[in-house]
Amino acid sequence: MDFALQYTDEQQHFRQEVKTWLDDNIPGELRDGWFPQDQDPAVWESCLAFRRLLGEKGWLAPAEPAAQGGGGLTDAHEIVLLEELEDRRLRWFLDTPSQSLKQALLPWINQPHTGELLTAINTGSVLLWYPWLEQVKELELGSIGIRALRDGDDYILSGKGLFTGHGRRPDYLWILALAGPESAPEEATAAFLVPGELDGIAVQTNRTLAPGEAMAVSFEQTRVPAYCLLGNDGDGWLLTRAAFLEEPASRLPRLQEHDLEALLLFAKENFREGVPLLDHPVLQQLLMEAHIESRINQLFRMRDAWMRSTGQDMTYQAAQTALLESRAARRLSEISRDVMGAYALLDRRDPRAPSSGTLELQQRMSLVHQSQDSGVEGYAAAIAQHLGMGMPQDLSQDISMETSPAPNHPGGATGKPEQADVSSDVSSAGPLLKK
Amino acid sequence: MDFALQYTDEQQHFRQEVKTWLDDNIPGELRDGWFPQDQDPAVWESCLAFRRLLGEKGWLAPAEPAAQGGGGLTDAHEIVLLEELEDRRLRWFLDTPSQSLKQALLPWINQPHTGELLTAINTGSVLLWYPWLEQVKELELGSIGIRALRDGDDYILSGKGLFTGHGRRPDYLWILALAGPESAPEEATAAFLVPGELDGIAVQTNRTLAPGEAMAVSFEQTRVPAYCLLGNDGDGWLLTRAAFLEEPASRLPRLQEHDLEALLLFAKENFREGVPLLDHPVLQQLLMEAHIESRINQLFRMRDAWMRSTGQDMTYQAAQTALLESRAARRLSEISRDVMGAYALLDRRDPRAPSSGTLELQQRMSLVHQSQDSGVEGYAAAIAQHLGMGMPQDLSQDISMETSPAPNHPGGATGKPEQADVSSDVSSAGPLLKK
Amino acid sequence: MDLGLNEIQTMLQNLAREFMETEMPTARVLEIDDSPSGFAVEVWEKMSEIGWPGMVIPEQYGGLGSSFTDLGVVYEVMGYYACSSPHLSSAVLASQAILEAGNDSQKQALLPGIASGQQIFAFAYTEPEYAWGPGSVQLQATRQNGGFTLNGTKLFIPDANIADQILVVARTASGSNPEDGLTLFVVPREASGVSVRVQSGWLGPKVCEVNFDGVQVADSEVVGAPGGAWPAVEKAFDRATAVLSLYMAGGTQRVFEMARDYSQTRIAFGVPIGTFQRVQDHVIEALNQADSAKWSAYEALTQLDDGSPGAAVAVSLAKAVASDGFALACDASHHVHAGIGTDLEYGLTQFTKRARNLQHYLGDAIFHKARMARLMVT
Amino acid sequence: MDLGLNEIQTMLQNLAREFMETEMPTARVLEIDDSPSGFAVEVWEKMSEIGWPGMVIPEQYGGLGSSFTDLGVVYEVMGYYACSSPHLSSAVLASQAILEAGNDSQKQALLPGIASGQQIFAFAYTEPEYAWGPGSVQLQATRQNGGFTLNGTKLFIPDANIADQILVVARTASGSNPEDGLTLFVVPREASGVSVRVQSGWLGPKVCEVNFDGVQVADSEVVGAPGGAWPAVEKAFDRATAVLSLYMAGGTQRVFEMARDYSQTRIAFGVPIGTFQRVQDHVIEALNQADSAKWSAYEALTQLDDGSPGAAVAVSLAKAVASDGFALACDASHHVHAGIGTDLEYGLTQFTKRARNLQHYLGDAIFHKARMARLMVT
Repeated sequence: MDFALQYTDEQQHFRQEVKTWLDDNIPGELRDGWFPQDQDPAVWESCLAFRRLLGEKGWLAPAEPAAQGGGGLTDAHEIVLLEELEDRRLRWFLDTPSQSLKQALLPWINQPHTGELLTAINTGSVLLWYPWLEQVKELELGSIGIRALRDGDDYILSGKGLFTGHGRRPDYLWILALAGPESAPEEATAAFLVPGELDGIAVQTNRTLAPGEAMAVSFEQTRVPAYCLLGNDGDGWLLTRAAFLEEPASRLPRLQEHDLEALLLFAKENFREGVPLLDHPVLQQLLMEAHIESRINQLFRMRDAWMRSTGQDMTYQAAQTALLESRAARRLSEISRDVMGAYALLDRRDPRAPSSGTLELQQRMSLVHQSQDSGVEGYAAAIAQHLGMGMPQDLSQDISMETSPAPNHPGGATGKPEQADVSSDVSSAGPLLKK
Repeated sequence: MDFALQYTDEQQHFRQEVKTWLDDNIPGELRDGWFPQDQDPAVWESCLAFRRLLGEKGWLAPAEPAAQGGGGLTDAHEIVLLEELEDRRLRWFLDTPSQSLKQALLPWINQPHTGELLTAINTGSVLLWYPWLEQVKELELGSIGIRALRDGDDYILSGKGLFTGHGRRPDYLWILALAGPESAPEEATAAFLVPGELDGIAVQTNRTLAPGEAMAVSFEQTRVPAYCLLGNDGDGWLLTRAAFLEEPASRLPRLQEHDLEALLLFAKENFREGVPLLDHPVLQQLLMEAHIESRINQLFRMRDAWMRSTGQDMTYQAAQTALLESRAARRLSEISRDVMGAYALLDRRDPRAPSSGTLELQQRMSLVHQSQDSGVEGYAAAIAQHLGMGMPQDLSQDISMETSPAPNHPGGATGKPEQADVSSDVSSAGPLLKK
Repeated sequence: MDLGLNEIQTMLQNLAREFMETEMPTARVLEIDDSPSGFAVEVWEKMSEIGWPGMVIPEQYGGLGSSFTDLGVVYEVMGYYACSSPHLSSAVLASQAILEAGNDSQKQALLPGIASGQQIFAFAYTEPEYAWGPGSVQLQATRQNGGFTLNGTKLFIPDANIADQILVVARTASGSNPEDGLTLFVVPREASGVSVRVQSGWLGPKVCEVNFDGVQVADSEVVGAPGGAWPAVEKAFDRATAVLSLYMAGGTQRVFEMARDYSQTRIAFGVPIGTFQRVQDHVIEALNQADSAKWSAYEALTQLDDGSPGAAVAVSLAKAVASDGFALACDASHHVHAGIGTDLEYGLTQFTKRARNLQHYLGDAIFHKARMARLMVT
Repeated sequence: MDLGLNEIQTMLQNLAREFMETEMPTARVLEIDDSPSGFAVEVWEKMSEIGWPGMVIPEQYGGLGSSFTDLGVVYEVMGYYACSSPHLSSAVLASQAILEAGNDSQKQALLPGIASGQQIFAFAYTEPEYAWGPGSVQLQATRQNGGFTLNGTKLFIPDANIADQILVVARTASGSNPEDGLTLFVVPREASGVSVRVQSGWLGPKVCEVNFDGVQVADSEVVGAPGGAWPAVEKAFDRATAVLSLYMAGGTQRVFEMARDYSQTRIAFGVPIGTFQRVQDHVIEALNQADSAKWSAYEALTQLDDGSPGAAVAVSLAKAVASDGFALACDASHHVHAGIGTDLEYGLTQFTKRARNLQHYLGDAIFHKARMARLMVT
């Protein structure tokens, strides 16, 4: 056994190249790390600019072919890039599920419009927003707030939905809409890729714990040309879901090591009654607990990577890793408060905020991410399913419990799949789709 | 508001009487407290003798009329008796659910056989065993291991079941048996009250974490006269359940204050690196946590008593109290191990066992009692039901979620109810019974 | 034993509920939190009209002379509505410290203003080395010019930005016992050398950094004997902590109710999500925390009212329960609500941020458990 | 990075599984636990035949010179079957302490007997003031008659009742640093003045009280330099703790599997109870603890094998995880099993009592977290 990450000389060489490039190109405002959840219009402009620079290098889509605007990097090189961005607390630039969404777009890559768009997304020249996760995890027709009515060759969209993505206004929106009001759920939806500047689209000021996470967008009689429809009428949920078929722990888990480091640093540098907090026996126990959870998360990620790289069957593991990361984040937020007291709540705007307020952000984000593991469906349900402890028969017919692994890029990065292939691939993915 | 328990002069006078009597009559082996779970044949003989003495005083059934072998005490006096027994760690003499079972017997009190039996139970001259709780909480025909076949006027019992009760061999067994193999669940069972000395009844050596808690009894072609049948064929589960209709937190909750006191005493008297364990900051936190949970339990019991005594509607409260007591017991067992280390596992036979091994017993008993709050049904399910968060429709039809409060002694301690009254009372108790 | 409210308390509870229902709808709470001052002056004036600032001030000083349990009834309702006000700072912490430490002329001079709500006091205790033990007070007050000069920083001080006066706990002497040498000073917020900055964060009600740069205080503004303030401060802390615990219990009850109600109405897969056991467990967690906080806080209040020797332990127990419980209940409620719960306008987050802020205020669970152990052994 | 077993380890694992499947069925574990000695001599002889007692003893002293990871593979399987043996006491703790502290003639004299399984050593460290830091060793060894005299009590000592020799950690000097002054003595169990009593409790494998009443030990029976034993003891502890953690991980895996299997087969209300979310959560808790314990223990073992400077932290991390995790997983598994789980013959309780006993052995989670903090800061 060997738990060490070993890098090849080539990787280390590439690391140097990445370091140099990042040092040269990261704007000043982002040098201490920054998160889109701390939205600030001025800084966001810098982000967009840096995002375009990343895109030009192909580093927004590091592992995709250069011909499609990607970086053409191997997985080994991609890891180095991710690590370096993570070190600078900027990995979120590559964190959006647009990776997965692009997979869903791939079947249409031969359509000129889609192919161009994919390249544009990869290179960062357009911003794509997509439906807020909660909505697409469960098919809840009642929770889809947007309706699409056919009107000649066009569709008319109206209603309101939650979206996620970077920036303050998208170039394109991936929209999941109700198309056939009275038909069966799996035939009732349509997916669209719609330019953000169409008439009747309004991004509403969103007021949530994590401003960059979920944006409300309203559609008022927005006329959408038919070519914006993805696939066929009725494929909407299937396609949208396909974009999320990856196991909950994606290739890019949210690492918390930095938050833990900031907390440990605070505990070393701050005192209570003359003693560093880290030497306070009770706080010490809590800090070590946080350290242990962080290390377990790392070990589980290693295990998952090792299983994937050696072609072993992943069953419950990815969901387990995600579950423990979510819980560890919540626990870290508790421990931060125990150790730091009120300091844990100071945000980056306060001059006395430790580590630029990163732990205040962690307070909010751990709550936001926790919502992805609801009591209704979530990581625990996925694990139970993998362990053979599914829902009672009569409920499981109504509940989609996704168990199939993500289909790899349909057709892969080089192939050009027939659309029919992909559809059959996708439709075999879950019990709900078969119903 | 007033959280103090105030005693009347009369109560305090009675307390003195109880103290004196107990000091005079408790056998030497029981003076440090003793639990039937630590079975030891020799000590058990002393217990039986003391039990008979209590019975002669009417104190095994303190609140029941003297004419039926009870003590004829008021509730206020009963509390004093319970407190004094608890102080001597002997309250378990009054802890068996035979109180509830007696309620189920009451409808038959006019039948000479049953009336005598009730008095005999009250006075401690007979020992009654009853079905192990898990079996009667859920109607699981598959889990009923005893069959009753009609044979002329008699029944023939065969199979094996788990029972609970005091002692090593019962005078009578309350038996729940499958009577009509193919009929609907609620008609398939019969209840019997059977003398323990009948042919073919064998008490098997039981090997569980809590030896006195569940005893396996086998029946080999045991011939039972028809008069042993309680109620009618098919009433078995209904009657047995009626004996358990009380809310999970009975009037006699298991108090853990003594275990906590033993733990705090250990923490004061034992040292690590020259410092009492109680002053070790980490252990101190844990001990205070245990203290807090114990106090919350007391407050909840007070609340429940106050609500009952003022005639308020109890909804989720009793189940909540029971849930928190069960959790606090498990947590106390964890904290005991953290504070005492290996000492927490020494039983009363070891000369180095702190507090006569009471905390080792607590380790085992907390696990045993936890089983009464299974993931399938238990206190949490009862609370959820009371909060209006029941099971999905399709499951709730199959699952009995008991919500009605316990019917008070049908007819009360003085009245002599018609059997028909009681049956209708019982059958209105739960949805399952109505099905 | 009688755990019911008496007639006066029932009236107080009804009045408080009506008041809050009118004055503190969710949108208003958000609006106040978002305002630069975090202070709703008109709400404070209405509170003052009905006498709340004077509740635990004796009648001879212009107050109502209510019991702490009476005040707790009001605080439970305030917590249920996430009401922000300078009541705790001014009408409890400051009033009780002055009541315990001040001489009669100081009480006559200061308490009626507090009781009427006309004068608002902040209570400045914590410092950059954030902690609640007496040893954490290091702000120096040195004898100078026939009075004292204050130099140093107070941090995380509620209501300092809107207070008329700041009651400052400062150190006039250092010795082996950190409880000795603490002194109470009344300092006008507008005094020369005082600067107040509202801190930024996920804090709910505003807290402030207060800097004292050579602030001159006359001897007459020293409340009680120099160096001997700790017993009065500790008494004020106990009383404030007990009512605060009930405020937190009220908030906990609210987030429980929100979770329960949402679980009954939100449909997933054709059934209310409350039928899922994992959802139930989150709701039950919130309920258990709410009831635990409520009863332990009321017990502490009755012990304070009775002058029971166990009151301090009961207070620390109540705050330990409320500190952890309110935050846990909020987490549980967020779990039930998922995405919608993170929407600021939905109304859950104002409780969450209060829970996390108040978790530490007047000492967190670790602090109070250690205090309990100390008090129980001695 | 490669988290797979190598060829030898796979062979070891298969062999261990076959061995345990044959020798350690549930009924046999119960029988051994219930026997007065708690020792299955014929199982030990078979273990010895296949060389397990000598695994981490160098070949030059009659052992196999396997890696600690290799041994961990075997321990994981032993834990899965709740196998009791004096292996940890004799073949790890004693062998490694002698290997680190002893001179060559002592190693030549003692290790081959341990490696062959012919000589069984107990390792006597803890005392009535039960703790695992060096300061807790207070048993006095005083210079006398050209040797040492031991007086005092060791408590909770596994295998002392069946050992041939007891390796005793005693104090020959007291100073400001508790690590100084500790000395290792080899004492035959039958030596004059030694008395051994098997303790009574819910303990699983037997532990003993060992009394030393004026026991004479010759200088030749002192292992290593008098007063300087701590570094060797600490190394032996780290190695034993790492393999013990994997034993506990194996047990955790077993109680998870029992819970999972039971939840799939036990029917309530017409469905397997595993379809209930509360039951699922208990099973998942056990699974998470099993995987956490396993991977953290294997990481610690590889670090020990590599001589990594972070090994001690990794070992303490692994034991902290295993200590709490095994006990939690047992509680969770009991929750799933309800009544049947408390039946001794069902097979769950032997894991539960081992979990609770081993939770403390070689230090509990509190001890190891404090140790981690100490090691990480320096």
